[in-house]
Amino acid sequence: MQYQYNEEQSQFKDMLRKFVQDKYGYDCHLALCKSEQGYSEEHWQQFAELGLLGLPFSENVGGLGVDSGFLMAIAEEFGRGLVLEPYIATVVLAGGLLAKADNSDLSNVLLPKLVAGDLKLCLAWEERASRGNPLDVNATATRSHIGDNLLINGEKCVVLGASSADKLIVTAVAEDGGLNAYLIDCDAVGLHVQAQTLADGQRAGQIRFCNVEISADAALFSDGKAAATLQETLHEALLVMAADGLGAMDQLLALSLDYCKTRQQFGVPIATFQTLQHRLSDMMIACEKTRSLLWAAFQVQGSSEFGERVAMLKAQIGSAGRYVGQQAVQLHGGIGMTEELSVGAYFKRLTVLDLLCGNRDYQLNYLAQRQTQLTVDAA
Amino acid sequence: MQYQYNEEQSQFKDMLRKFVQDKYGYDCHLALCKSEQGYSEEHWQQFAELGLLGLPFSENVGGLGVDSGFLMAIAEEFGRGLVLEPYIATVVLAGGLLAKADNSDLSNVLLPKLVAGDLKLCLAWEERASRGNPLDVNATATRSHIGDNLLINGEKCVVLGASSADKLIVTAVAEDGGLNAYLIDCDAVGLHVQAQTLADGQRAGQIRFCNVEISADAALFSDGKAAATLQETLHEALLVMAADGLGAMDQLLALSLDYCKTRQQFGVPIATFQTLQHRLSDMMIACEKTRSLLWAAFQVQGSSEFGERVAMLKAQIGSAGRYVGQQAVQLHGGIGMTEELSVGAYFKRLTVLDLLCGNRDYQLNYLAQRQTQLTVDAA
Amino acid sequence: MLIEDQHSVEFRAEIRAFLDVAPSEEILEAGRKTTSVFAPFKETMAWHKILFRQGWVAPTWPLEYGGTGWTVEQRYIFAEECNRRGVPPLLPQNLQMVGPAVLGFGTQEQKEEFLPGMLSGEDFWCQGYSEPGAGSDLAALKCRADSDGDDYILNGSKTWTTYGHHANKMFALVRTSSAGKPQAGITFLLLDMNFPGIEVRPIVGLDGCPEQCEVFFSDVRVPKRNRIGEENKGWNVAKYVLEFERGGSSFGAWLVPALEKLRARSSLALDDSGRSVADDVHIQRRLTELEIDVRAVEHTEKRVNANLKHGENPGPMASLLKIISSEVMQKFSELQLDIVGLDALPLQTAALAVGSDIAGFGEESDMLVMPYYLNTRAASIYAGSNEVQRSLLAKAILAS
Amino acid sequence: MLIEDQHSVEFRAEIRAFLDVAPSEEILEAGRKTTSVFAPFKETMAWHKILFRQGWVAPTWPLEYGGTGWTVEQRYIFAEECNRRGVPPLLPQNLQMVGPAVLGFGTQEQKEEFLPGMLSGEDFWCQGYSEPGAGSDLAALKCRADSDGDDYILNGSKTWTTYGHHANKMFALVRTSSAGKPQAGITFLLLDMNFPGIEVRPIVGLDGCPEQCEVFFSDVRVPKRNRIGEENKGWNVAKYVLEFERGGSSFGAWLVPALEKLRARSSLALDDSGRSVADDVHIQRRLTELEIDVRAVEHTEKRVNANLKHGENPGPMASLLKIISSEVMQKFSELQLDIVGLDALPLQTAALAVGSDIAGFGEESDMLVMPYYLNTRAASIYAGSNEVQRSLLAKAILAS
Repeated sequence: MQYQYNEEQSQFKDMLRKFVQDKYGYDCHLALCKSEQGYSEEHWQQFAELGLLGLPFSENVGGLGVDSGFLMAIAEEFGRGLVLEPYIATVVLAGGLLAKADNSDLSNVLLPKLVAGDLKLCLAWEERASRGNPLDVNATATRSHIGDNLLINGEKCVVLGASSADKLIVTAVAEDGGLNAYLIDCDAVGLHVQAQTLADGQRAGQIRFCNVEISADAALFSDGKAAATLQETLHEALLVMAADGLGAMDQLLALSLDYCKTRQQFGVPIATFQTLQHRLSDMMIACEKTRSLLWAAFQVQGSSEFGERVAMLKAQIGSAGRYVGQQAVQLHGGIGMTEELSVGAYFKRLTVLDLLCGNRDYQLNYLAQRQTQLTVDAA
Repeated sequence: MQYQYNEEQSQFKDMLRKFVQDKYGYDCHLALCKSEQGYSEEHWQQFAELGLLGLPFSENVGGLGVDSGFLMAIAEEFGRGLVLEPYIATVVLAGGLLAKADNSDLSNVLLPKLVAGDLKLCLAWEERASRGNPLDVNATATRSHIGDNLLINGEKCVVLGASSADKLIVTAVAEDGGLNAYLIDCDAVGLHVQAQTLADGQRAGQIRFCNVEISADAALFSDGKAAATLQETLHEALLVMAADGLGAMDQLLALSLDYCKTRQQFGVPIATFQTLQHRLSDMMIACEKTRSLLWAAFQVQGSSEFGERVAMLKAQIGSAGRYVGQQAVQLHGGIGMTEELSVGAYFKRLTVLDLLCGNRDYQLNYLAQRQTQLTVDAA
Repeated sequence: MLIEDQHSVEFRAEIRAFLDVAPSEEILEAGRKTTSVFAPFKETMAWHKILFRQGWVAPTWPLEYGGTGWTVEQRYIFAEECNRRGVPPLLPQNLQMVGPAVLGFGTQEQKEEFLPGMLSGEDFWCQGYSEPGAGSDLAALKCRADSDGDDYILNGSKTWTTYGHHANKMFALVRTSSAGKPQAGITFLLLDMNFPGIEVRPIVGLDGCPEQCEVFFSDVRVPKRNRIGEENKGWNVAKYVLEFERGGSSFGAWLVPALEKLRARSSLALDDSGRSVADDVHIQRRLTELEIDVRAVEHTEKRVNANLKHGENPGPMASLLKIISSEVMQKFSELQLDIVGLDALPLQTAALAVGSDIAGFGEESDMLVMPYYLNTRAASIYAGSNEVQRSLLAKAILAS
Repeated sequence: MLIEDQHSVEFRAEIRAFLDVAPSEEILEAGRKTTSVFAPFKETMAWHKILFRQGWVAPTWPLEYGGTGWTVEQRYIFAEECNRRGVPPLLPQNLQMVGPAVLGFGTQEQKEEFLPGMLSGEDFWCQGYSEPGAGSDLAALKCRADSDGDDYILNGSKTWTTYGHHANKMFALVRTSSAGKPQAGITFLLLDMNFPGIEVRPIVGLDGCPEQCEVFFSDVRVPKRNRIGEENKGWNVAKYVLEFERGGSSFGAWLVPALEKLRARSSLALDDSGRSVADDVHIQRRLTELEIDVRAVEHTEKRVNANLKHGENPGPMASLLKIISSEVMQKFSELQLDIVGLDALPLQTAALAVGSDIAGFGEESDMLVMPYYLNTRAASIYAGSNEVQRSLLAKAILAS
């Protein structure tokens, strides 16, 4: 059972840490937060050069075909470095679903571009009413008057990477009642993207589809396995997002330890106060429990237990990330409440992560329902 | 708005505290716990002499007809002194319901005896499946073959004071589907009481009714208001029980403060450790929040808000009592885990209180349902 | 409110009638767009002036200096009605911080010079207490005032000065001596923000807005007649101010209607099917648990207020109230975040400005949720961190 | 267990086959009636002896002294299967406390004299560490051993000696010098409980049962050849023992099946209508939350075990595991109490004795719930209180 990065993954991770440290100071993060685009195209091209954009994809589309451990390693370092580029949106979410699609005409054309850094995608799946459930979809794909064309209608919210994407994949209910996913150009008629800057600086978009007309071969799936594949893709993405969160948590703990050792109050470093010592211990415990559940989920990727362990992991990162974020701010006092230090930026990143892709509440309900299902199955 | 005992109540409370301190050492508590009967008949007679048994009842049955503030005062001191006599079972629960019954033939005969200390009662309402809800009753009262007689069938669990009671009041569903309550002699044929010693030393009983035959005039209610009156009686009892719990919590805090000031570890009193200081503060906060909710409930007794505030109070005493009890044991360390100190006895009293008469879960559900009802009513 | 006497009923009606008409649309917008304990400056000061003209601006002040003569219960009713109407809470600096200092320790001349402007809102006073190296540990402050004839010469800096960039006056604790205990050499001074040598630098908070400031002093000349109380005895003045407001808190008056609004928000339809977040029993449960905490704060506050009348000193209960109200506020902000969910994620600073014509995503009230959550983390830090309060509380109960 | 290799599958089958037949009814009853970390004495020692005969009693010991030579994973599998079968956990004193001390610091003679009895279960060793004034602060111990020729003369007392009233041997830390640092003058001694001058007094716990003891020494003569390690160096022996077991913990192997049983209990019908506690979504939610904590313990343990193999030292992770396992155990005991509800209230000490013919109320397993809840409060007190563990953890991470 693998419980830590293997040698190859570790080397890769160390390389990335150095890369992020070199390219990404907190100043750089702040500047990108406030920029029009919200990320750096130059960084994106460097990702392509480093091969980061092709990691999970097969070699025939220009990828490296390595396992999720490498994606976790990237995400940990991106979380630790407050990286803002839409990596997870493009590579893990949209790219991940595309790579599993039946429609190889699309994936064989698009993935090489994605890997080369010439194409950005996003995945529009979440709706206000879905509250984290990817299968609870109101958007529709109905037959248009013209040939086999389809009309997409509906609304998707907080679509990560929407403002930078060239094309998007949207989930919608087809006329037969089954879920499917469709590829659409972001400049299609009837498609309205309102760009959003999330609290942590990440860019997203609110997308409205008003009779967006697409051809039938824009459908990613043909045999009704869209739902399962979407679910699987999201589970993989959650694994990677959790690694991002863990990187942020680790860094918050490190910053807090440093601050407590140097900050003086009442004539002594605040690290000498027992209450704060125990708080730091609890922050470390929160990090370590999360790390254990991260590896526990990684181990069973591809098996029937994966969804359950990912849900546990996401619920854990929701509460642990909230705890570590809040306590890091508290330990830093007033200065932790400002833009002057990076502490607040990590806190906000963890806050956003908690609410994205099914918050703690959703994951706990998902787990309880699975348990009930197990009981029914057993009876 | 009354937020503390008034002068008369305070004097009464001081008198009781002295009485309990004189009569009830921890040794006495332990001895009674281990005795056959589980309480002292001599104490009971002293209660009668002090007028404690008649406090809430009207003067025409020999009572004093004073308000619940006096019952709260008694209970606080009984909680603080670990008193084991079945006061709440007899006076507040069974006596309280009897005093509100339609059947004045019964109450006029029985209450004077109760006040004089010559009669002990208990109220058998709780069933395993009811999980705290007094209106969720499986026991039945059906017509017998003989005259207007009734047959009682069913099972009641953890009936406080069952083993000391001369008569009991049982709640059961009548043939018309309505709830009623019936008075039964404890030595009736078909009635099986299995005496129980609860974890805190209190006595109770598991009662099985197998075709227990009673006459129709043993019914306490005639006009269908049994359910509301039962609910009201339980709410009043919960107010008093919460005061008992608060007395225990206050005493646990006092014991913990004393212990932390005197106990030495690592060469200093453990009260100098910041973590323990903050723990003590949190225990105090738990006590004070409970006290505020106690008075908030007391103020609205008799109004439509009473049930809601009592439910809040019981939920609060469930969690606060658990917290204070657990932390008091933790602060005392190993010795807190033994019979040698009274700390564990208070901890157990609070543990039992939490589970009796609707635990925290039940109260929170009750509150949520009331809220939903309010929303429906408003719409 | 259950069994309110006739006098209270009439008082409440009078307040309500006034509140129905007095605040402008902008003032109400500022009330809605309050994302921390400090409401938007301009509109809040406009409201301050309206209340001043009504004679209701300073319920806690002595009647002869512009107070209202209301009982503690009436003050609570006033606070309840203000919260229900949604007017912005007044900024506490003039009326609850510097005012009491001048009332308690000022000379007759100082009272005449400074109180009218505080009361009317002509002046806005900011606080100069904390320094980069002296937050929860105020006694460690270093900002120095050297005697020079009739003046002090001020050098150093202050931080966490709320709305320093809006203020025309400042009250500050400065070091006039380093002899004796750290608290002993501190003096309480009043400053004009336009004294030469003062520089203000706003600090951007987690929500992207400047609310706090750093204030730098280089050879700022302050007349000695601006000193409140004796030289080196400023600590006593600051302590007095802290105690002044004790027992008059009305945080529950804010929390109870806020919880009602949150319940209403949770019942909004998510889509055409009419589903709402309130259908989720776990959200219901958290609302119920929060309500118990809210009621505990409300009734603890009322209990302390009621018992104060009987001549008791709140003592450690002041620390207790600080802890439980800040923590319930934080719990509230978290539940609000979870209920609003994704709609809370975009940070919409521009749309949140009072009078902004920028349309935001979603409901206006949803835009407030994230800034409020972020800003509310400060509640356990400012005014004596909750760690400091817990230590004070422990000290008090261990001593008794 | 998901992707278990063939070797592990065969190993598991072998263990299971043995466990199917080896334990007697009484032993299994004792396993069921275990209400703390210490299982009923008599039956547990009987099981100890059966495992000894099988050669499996001491998986953590070196092969040449009676160990099994199993890998860490195999030990975990063994623990899992023992928990699933419900045999009582072995008492740790012989095998995990005194055994390692003798293995690590004993002379050849001492090993030959003492190890066989520990291993076989002929002897039961109790621990004499804590004293009334020295609990979490062991260095403060006062129980004195004065040199007298070939003997020490022992005076003082020990407390929290688990099953002292059942033991025929004791290992103790005693003070042989008061010079230098408090830890410096401590010596590790082996005693016979029938040495003249030893008196044992059982202490009644919250569940009404005696599990711990006080032990008093008056002029007890202990031969110096019973000393383990050097005089005044007993602290090193004790520390070595603490570290011995690190990284081999298998608490998750107990928790996972316990949680399964609790789920099953929550699904039992409450009445004829078939309703069960598990219908309550809030109970479901708590079970789910508990499972996450349980899995976090399980995988943290496995992670530490796996990484130990790679040559890492668990370091602060030992403290972390102590904290999270004791806290999840306490959380488990609370949820169990809330699920069983009223049926848990009667304390049925007599019915709980192994082999008792007293019928209790309700299901046997329900009777265990209250004693287990009460006894489990000790988990955050013993073996270094959780406060001490949190301080150790902080020290480690602040130093790094």
